[in-house]
This record gives sequence, structure tokens and C-alpha cells, in this order.
Amino acid sequence: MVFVTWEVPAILEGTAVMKKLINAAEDVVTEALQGIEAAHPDLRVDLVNKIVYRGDLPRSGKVGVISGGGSGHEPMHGGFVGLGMLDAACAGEVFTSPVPDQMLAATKLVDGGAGVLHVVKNYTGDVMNFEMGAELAAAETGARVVAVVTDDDVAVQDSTWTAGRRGVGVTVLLEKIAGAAAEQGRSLDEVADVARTVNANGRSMGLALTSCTVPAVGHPTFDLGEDEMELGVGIHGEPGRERIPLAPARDIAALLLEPILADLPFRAGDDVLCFVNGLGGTPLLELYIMFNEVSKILSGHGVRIARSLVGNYITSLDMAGTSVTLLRMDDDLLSLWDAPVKTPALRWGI
Amino acid sequence: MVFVTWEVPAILEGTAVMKKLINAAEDVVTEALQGIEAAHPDLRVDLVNKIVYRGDLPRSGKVGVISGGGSGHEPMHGGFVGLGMLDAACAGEVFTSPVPDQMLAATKLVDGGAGVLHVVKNYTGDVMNFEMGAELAAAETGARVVAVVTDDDVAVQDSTWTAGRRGVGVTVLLEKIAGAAAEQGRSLDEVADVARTVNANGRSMGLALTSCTVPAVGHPTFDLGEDEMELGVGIHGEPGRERIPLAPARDIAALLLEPILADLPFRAGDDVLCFVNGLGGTPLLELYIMFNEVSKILSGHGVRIARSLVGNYITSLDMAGTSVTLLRMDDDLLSLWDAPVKTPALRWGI
Amino acid sequence: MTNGATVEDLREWVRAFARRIESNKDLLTELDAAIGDADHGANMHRGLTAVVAALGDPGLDTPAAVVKKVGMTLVSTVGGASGPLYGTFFLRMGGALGDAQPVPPETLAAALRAGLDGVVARGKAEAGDKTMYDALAPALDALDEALAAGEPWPAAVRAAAAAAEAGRDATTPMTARKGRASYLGERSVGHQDPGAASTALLIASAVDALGADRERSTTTAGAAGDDSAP
Amino acid sequence: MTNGATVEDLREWVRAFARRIESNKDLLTELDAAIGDADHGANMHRGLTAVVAALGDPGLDTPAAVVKKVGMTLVSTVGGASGPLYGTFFLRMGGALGDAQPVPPETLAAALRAGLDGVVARGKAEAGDKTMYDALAPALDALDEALAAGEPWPAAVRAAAAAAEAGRDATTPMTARKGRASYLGERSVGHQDPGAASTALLIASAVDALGADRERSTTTAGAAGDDSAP
Ligand SMILES: Nc1ncnc2c1ncn2[C@@H]1O[C@H](COP(=O)(O)OP(=O)(O)O)[C@@H](O)[C@H]1O
Ligand SMILES: Nc1ncnc2c1ncn2[C@@H]1O[C@H](COP(=O)(O)OP(=O)(O)O)[C@@H](O)[C@H]1O
Ligand SMILES: [Mg+2]
Ligand SMILES: [Mg+2]
Ligand SMILES: [Mg+2]
Ligand SMILES: [Mg+2]
Repeated sequence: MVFVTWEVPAILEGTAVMKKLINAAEDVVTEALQGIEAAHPDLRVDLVNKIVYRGDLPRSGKVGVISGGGSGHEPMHGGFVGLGMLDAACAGEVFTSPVPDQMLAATKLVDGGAGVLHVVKNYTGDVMNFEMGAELAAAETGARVVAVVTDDDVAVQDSTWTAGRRGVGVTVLLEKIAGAAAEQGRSLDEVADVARTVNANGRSMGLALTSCTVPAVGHPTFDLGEDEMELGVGIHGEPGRERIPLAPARDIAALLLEPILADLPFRAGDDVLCFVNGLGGTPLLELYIMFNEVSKILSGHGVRIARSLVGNYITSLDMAGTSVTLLRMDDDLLSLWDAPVKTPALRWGI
Repeated sequence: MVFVTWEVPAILEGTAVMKKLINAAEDVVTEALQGIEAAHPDLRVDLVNKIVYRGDLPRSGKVGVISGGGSGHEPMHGGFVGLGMLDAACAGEVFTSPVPDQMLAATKLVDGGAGVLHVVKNYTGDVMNFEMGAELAAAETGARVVAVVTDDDVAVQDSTWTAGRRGVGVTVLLEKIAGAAAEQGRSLDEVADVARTVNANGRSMGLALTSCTVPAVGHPTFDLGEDEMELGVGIHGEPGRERIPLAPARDIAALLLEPILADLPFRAGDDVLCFVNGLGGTPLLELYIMFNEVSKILSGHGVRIARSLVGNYITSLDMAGTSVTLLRMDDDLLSLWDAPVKTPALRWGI
Repeated sequence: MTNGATVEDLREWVRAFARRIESNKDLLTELDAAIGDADHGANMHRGLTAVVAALGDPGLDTPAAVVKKVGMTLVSTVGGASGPLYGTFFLRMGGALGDAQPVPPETLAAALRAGLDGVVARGKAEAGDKTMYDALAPALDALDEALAAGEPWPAAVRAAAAAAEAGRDATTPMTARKGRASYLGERSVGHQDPGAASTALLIASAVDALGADRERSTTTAGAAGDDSAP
Repeated sequence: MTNGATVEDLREWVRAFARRIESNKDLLTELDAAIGDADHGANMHRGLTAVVAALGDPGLDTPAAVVKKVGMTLVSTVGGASGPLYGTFFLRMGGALGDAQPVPPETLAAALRAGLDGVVARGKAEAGDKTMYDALAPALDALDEALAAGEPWPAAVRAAAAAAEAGRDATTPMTARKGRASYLGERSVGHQDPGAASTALLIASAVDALGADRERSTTTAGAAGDDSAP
């Protein structure tokens, strides 16, 4: 039997010099959490468990809403903690889901006796770690936990034979809307219902112009040619479904919207929340150009933009690119979206 | 006499392929403005004059506050239009100040009889174009205009022999604070006084990890080595004062803060608004790491962070990098900062 | 461990695994960069570093206690898909070890299979899904077969390691149907599964620590990743 | 224009300038990228394109009307530092042209100097600040001197163009004290000022359009930027 000696690729030898505002790669998450704590007096940070949480917890009788996931998607999730949105967020290592102990600790922190909603993006790791966290919480505290899994990425084939669609942009909208429902005093089942409604009515698709660079890796996750872009990327620097030549914004908007519109399907007369998201390295100027193209296509389909969100809200580190999310709205969702929210990244009405 | 035939550098030949979400380079500003109009129902856009303005203008008796500058710094200035901040913003071409006709048109739009404040960043072009705009407005409408020029960039030597310091991060804070003063019903002189106070008490410095790429140019404005960064950059892709080797976030924070702290000077016991800004291509994760380092240095100096702002607010297209702005606060500035604001990029209290 | 695995044997297995993960960390991450998210090496390294530190905790004086501790530590430190999967593997294995000291070969083999069942219960992977299952299941089949055929433990565990490597290599042409690589569909073909690669290291570590007489296993253990001959 | 510049001469001057700007657009931007913000070529090109279109407006039937229109159009379309400066140059020059048709050489020279004074009033530049002033001022000095020495207009305007180019080249070793390049301090040394470069094109265009007999100026005008001999 021969154990092969694998050669380390040359690019990994030595300390990679990275164009990043960091100290050591292994301290990135902890130090960013310290920065959040220093910048936002309303929030608290548990550095041991890597949890960002509201300073006024637990709120008796209110359903707790927590989420979490790998870091590198900021402001998601830590930037969405606050009144009317998340009660706590668990930060994993960069692009690695947090561990069950964190979800256990966060669940205990936020439980005000009315149960806790876990907002989980559909990735094998996230789902399993949240599951184990909920099992631990049930065993240890008896807290009632309901998990809602987001899986809105139409770039991925949905099938019982795969891990299913990824949770992407809808997660942001769901956290806002479910957070508002919880803040209103709705029950855990009601809050979970609203969350499921959001997921069922939302679809997303993303496109990358560049890869991102994970600090612990030190070089781009994938190589994209000067004249190529990656269609259907997720938010972890994972390659997409297809590599295609660079195209103008109007073609990109069409490429992203076509599968989104077809999937639900969205219909003439639908009211939607239109969310044009940046993946971290794309300037707002370009996101507004994308929004313009998206809005033209939607009006061509008779789909009405009832609400909009433009900016970097669910990112992949320094990746240049965009994702578009459409959420079909009804009156309840509209009023929950409009309800007051006070977090570092989304704030209005207060 | 010989007319030399200049050779076009090879890099400029042919249509440069650019990794940008745009259509044609010459339509970038117009299409982004259309996107702003489509995304933000409270705002209006004059596409001929390239002005973003509040939908409820003019407000009789309220001092009008306008600003403007080259595009490519989004959300500044168009993203700061709304209740409690700017009444209108004039968008120039990318990195090129707007023309006097735009300032004239914006001044007319916002003038509710109480005069108009022009917030101008100290660049030769911006200053001259705003000056001519004010001259035209005085001649045409008799509107009283006061211009306040921001010049907070300590990277630039201040001297009567130069164009003086650049206006950078303080501009964002000034627009918020002067906008709040105007919204409260203060007079033009009072609003201008507040604006001058902000400029006098604010200092900034920036650092780039990469250049940016101007759409009309198609390649990076400057070349930075893999292991270099540019200290003291402005916001137009102009080279900085010094090119230095890559360094950890804590050293970068020290490099940026040292000249800022020395210049005012900031003293132990001072209350400051600490603004860690991203230049467009840097993820929020890194900005929070920077904020953490900055806050540690400030607490070492006994300077207290009374308010904070972290994010991409005054950018240079896709440039990776950061700038730090400190603004010394008094009670009036604090209450004006905390006053309600409702713009696409800054919103609270409403 | 001809008479069975002692507590020290099992600790040494885990330490050997940690060393092999450390020396193959970048490679595991590269494999994951191709069809995942470029963190499998970092994840496993973080976990095994914590595991090695935890081995010094007091009270870990039975094989079951050691192996459960490994599982708990992995669950608490790895995250991602591999954390719950490797964690569950060791937790279930520990639960099945019973009290016998040293652990007889058959008990050890049964405990490993309990671990595999845990992986399946948690992750629902089947053969051919291009996951760690595709290295682990053939390895344990080979182990059971060899033991059933009356082979001595060292030969059986070497057969298991060979089967794990073959299983790992067989993931390359597969289309992923589980985990992050499944998003790639057809584009996952042609890449080795990172979890199968780390699992092959786990079984290879068993050869290091448990697969020969005591002397050999301890003297060659430092060479994890540098092995060039059986 | 030995008898003075007609309206058509002045239009042709501006058109020649537009052509030279167009063929040197990328170079001007490259110069600006080195010590500014990489837009001078685009700025001037946008402005001169608008100017050429505006030349077709009705009512532009005097030299003063044409030149003022050029100034207004530049102010309204260029932006940046160069917009107000070039705009003011033409506005003031137009204001000083008076009613004479064709414009006698001395009036034209005086009007150009009025334009220069406007640039100084607006931008406060002095000799040696590394700006368009350093090409424009020596050019107009050379023009005045040649006319005072009794040289014919074509020779005088060629002398002006030569002085503009020399002035442009002399900006290279200067440390910028005005405009965006001043932020660079010492690092601006060794780069030609983009505004001085565009100003040299302006005066060279005067040679194209006004510097020789009518036939020559119109037949060679299409070759802006390709001139290789006086
Ligand atoms: N459902 C599953 N069952 C078994 N193994 C799985 C499953 N999903 C993923 N894996 C394994 O996990 C490995 C990836 O681990 P890792 O990269 O650490 O986690 P993540 O995918 O969350 O980043 C895959 O290579 C695969 O072998
Ligand atoms: N104060 C000034 N006086 C005269 N010319 C100036 C002054 N400031 C700048 N310039 C000229 O303007 C040129 C730059 O123009 P341009 O790039 O179009 O504008 P901006 O600097 O606003 O980007 C400089 O090269 C210089 O010649
Ligand atoms: Mg991962
Ligand atoms: Mg400019
Ligand atoms: Mg992975
Ligand atoms: Mg310029």
C-alpha cells in the first residue's frame, strides 16, 4: 500500500500576501465582532460563542429570532441584529457554518418563553449544525425551536437527489419580515408561517465578475478569465453553473431574471419587493444601473415594484458581482416589511 | 515647428473589456440616475440636468441644502438626498465635477425663499463650477447662496501655495448635520455656521489597496504592486502621498490616525464621531476590523467614540481601501447628528 | 494491537489523524476550492488541533471516553458539513465501544460501523453521492471482510486503508449529489471529493497507530503524509 | 487670414481644436491618470463635441458670437477644472473681440490675452504652477512679441504654437502648485501637465486654421494630430 505524498501547490507556499485590511487570517472573525461591538452600542457580542445579540434580551413573551452562518457575508447576519429583525446571530468561520454550541447559546440568550425561530440557509453544513443546536437546546432547556430553511437560489436544480437549492438573498428579506412579526408579538407558529411564506414567494439568482479571496486561503477561490463571468454563483465563492463571456448590464439583468420569473412563476399584476444586491466588490453605481435594467424588464412583464432594496446586504467577501431577488408581496408582508427596524444595516421607522 | 504624433498606449487600443455591470461607459451616470429614480419613490431625478432631488420641493421657508460632485463616489451625493439631509445633488461625469448649469438648476429647485447652502468639496474643479453656478443663480434669481467648502484630508499639505486640502469623509457628516439644521428651520447663516463648524472639527485620511477603474478609461488608474498600498489617497483614483508595503490592519489604523489626531489636535476627553469608510471594493468584514483597531487607538488616547459610522459612504468606484474620519462633537452637533434622516443611504428616526 | 486497542492506541490514532490533516491541509482546501468553498482543510485542521488539545483533559481513561470526546470536540469546533458528520461518526463510535479494555478487533470494527451509520443518519448520503461515505463505507466493508476471513488485525486495517483510498479515488468521476459540490452538477465530475480525501487519511492513520506492532506504530507516526511505501 | 480672421476662420480654429482633442483624447487622459484623475481627455472631448454641434446654432454670425458660444458650451459641458477655465477663456476672449469683421491680428491677440486674464482670474495660477497657464502665457507673449516686431500673422502664430509646446514641455520638471496634481507634491515632478498639453493643441489649431493662407489651412485641417512637419 502506498501513501501518496501530495504536493502543495506553489501558490500556497509561504505566507500569501493579501490585499486585505486584516491582521492574522485566523483572527478575522473575532476582530470583526469586536469592531461590531465597538461601533454599535445597542448590540452585545459574546466573543467566546461568536454571537452578536441585542442588548435588551431576553424579551419576555416575544418569539426569539436567530440566524447564523459562515462569516464573509456581511452585513448578514450580525448587521441584521436589532429591534424588529434578529435577536441574535451566530458567526461561523469565513464561509463555514457555525457549530451547534453557538446555536444552543444563542437560543438560550433570546428565549423569552415564547419559543425561538431558527433562520437557516439551505447548505448541508448549516442545516446539520442548526439541527444539532436545536437538539441540544431541546434537551437542555426544553425551549421550543422551529427552523425555517431558505432555499431561493434558482441557479441550483431543486431535486430530492441533491442538497437542494441554496439559501441566498431571500434570507435577508425573511429575517426582516419574520423579525417584524416576532416584534409584533405573534406566536412562534405564526412567525414561522410568515417566514415560510417569504421563502415560498422569493427567488434569487447571482452572477460573479470576479472570484473572492478567503483570508485563510490567500488566493482567489476560482480563476475567471479577463473576459468571463460566472453565472449562477452562490455566496461562498463556489463556482456557478456556467461560465459565460462578459455582457452588458442589460443582458446580465435578463439572464438573471429569466429563470427567476419563470420559476415561481411571477405574473403580470404581482407586487414584488425587488432586491438588487452587491456581492461585496461591486460599486453602488453599478448596482443602480442593474436596478434600472431589472425594473425595465419587470415593467415589461407587468410586474410592479412595490418595494426595493439596493446595496451590499449578502456578500461574498470582495467578490465583484450581483444577485437579484424578487419577493412576491401581499398586504401582510408589505406591512411587516415597512415596520420599524433598527439594526446596523437596515434601519427605518425608528 | 514639429507637431509630435503621440502614440496611444497599447492598453487603450480597441474596446477595453471591463469587469463592470454597465452598458456603455458614456451612459453610466444617466442609467445609474434612472436606477435611483426607479428604486426610491421619495426622490425625483432630472435626467437632463442630472439632479437627484426630494419629491416635496421647494419647502417654503426652509434653507435649501445642495451638494454635488463627480460620480463614482456613491452613495455620495445622490444617496444622501432626502428629509434631514440634502435637498438635491448634482451628478457630474465619473470623477468630474458637475457644471454650473446643474448647480443653477438645483439651486432654483430647492430655494424656498430662505437661501441655499452649497456643500462643495475642495477640488479646483468643484469650487470653480459651484462658484459659477452661484454667480448664475444670483444673476438669474437673486437667491442667496452661501458655499461651504470641505477640506478635511490631512494627507494633503495645506498651504496657500497649493489647491489646499481635499474634501473627503467630512462631507458626508457635514451633509447630514447641516441638513438637520436646515430641517429644524435654522437660517442660512446658522446652517452655514454649523457646516463650517463640522468642517473645522473634522479630519480624514485614506489608504488604497488597489486602484479603481474609471469606466471611460477601462483600465486601472494607477498600478499598485502585489505587496504595495497607497497611503493618503483621495477619492478620485489620484495617487496618494506615498507608496508603502502591505501592513496589518493595526498598523494601517495607526498610519491613518497619527496625522489625524495630531492635526486638529484631538485631545483626551474629546467626544468624536468615528467614521470608518470603505472605498467601494472592501468588504464590511474588513471595515469592522479597521473600526476595532481605530477604537483601540482612540481609547489609548482617551478620545471617546460618541457616535460611529461604518460602511461604504464616500467611495472611489471599485477601489479596495478605507478612510478614517474623526469629527469632534459638541452637544449641538450630537443632536443634529441624531435628528431624523430619511435618505437611501442614511436613515434613522423616521 | 494484536490483543485489542488500548486507550493509548486510540489516542495515537487520533493524533496520527491530526498530523495527516495538518500536512494535507492545503491540499484538502484546494480540493474544496474546486468544487466547494475552499475551507475543508482549515475546518479539519481547526477541529483536530482542538481534539489533540482536548486529549489532555482529565478523565479520558476509557476508549469510549476518548472517542466520544473526539466527537464532541469536532462538533464544537469544525462547523460546516464535516463538523457534524465527523463529530457524529466519533460520537456514535464511542457509544458503541462498550467497556472492554483493550477493545477487541471485532468490537472496534462494529464501533466504526456504528459511526458510519451515524454519518448516514445525519447526512443521508448514499454510495455514489461523491462524499466521505464513498471512502468510509468501502473501508469498513474491507475491514469486516478481512476479519471474517480470519486475517489478522494489521492486515485487515491495511486492507481497509487501501479500500478507503480506492474509494476516495473513485469519487473523481462521480457527479456530486450531496453537499456543496452538488450545486455544480456535471461540473463536479473530474474532481476528487475533499471529504473522501480526509476520510482516507483517517483510515490511513489507523494503519499508523493500530495497524502494526506497538513499536512500529509509534516510531513511524511522525511521518504522516510522508509515507511512501506500505 | 492676412487681412484678419473671419467668422469662418474662427469656426475652423475651433473645429481644428476639436479634431486635435479627439485624436489626443487618450493621451490627455493618460497624462491626467499619472498626476490627476484620468479624465482630462474625456472632459475636453465631451466639451469640444458639444461645441462643434453648437457651431450650427442660428445667429452665430459674428466672431464674438461664435467665441462666446464656444465658452458657454464648454462651461456647460466640460465640468472639472478645465471646464470653467477653458470656458472663461473663450467667454472673455469673445467679450474682447469687438465688432470688427474680419478681426485684425492685433485685436485677435488682445482678445486672446483677455482670455488668459480670465483664466488667471478664475484659477489664480501663476507661472510655474504646472498648469495650462504655463503653455498659454508664453504662447501669447510670443504672439505679441512677433507682431510687435512686425512679423506677419502666420509667422507670429507659428511662433506662438512653438512657445506653447515649449511651455507645455517645461511643465514636466515642475512641482504642481495648482489643481489636482498639487496633491502629489514632489511626485508630480517628471510628468507633463495635461491642461498644458491640451492648450498646446489649442494654439497648434490656430496654426491649422489661422496660420497660413486659406487654401492650406482648410486642406490640412483634417490631419490634426498627424502633423509631422511645420
Ligand atoms: N450529506 C452528506 N453526507 C456525507 N458527507 C457529506 C455530506 N455533505 C457533505 N459531505 C462531505 O463534506 C465535505 C465538505 O466538508 P467541508 O468543506 O468541511 O464543509 P462545507 O461543505 O460545509 O464547506 C464534502 O467533501 C463531503 O465529503
Ligand atoms: N487653478 C488652475 N489654474 C489654471 N489651470 C488649472 C488650475 N487647476 C487645474 N488646472 C488645469 O486643469 C487641468 C486638469 O483638467 P481636468 O483634468 O479636466 O480637470 P480635473 O482636474 O477637475 O479633473 C490641469 O492639468 C491644469 O492644467
Ligand atoms: Mg464551508
Ligand atoms: Mg476630474
Ligand atoms: Mg467546504
Ligand atoms: Mg482630471
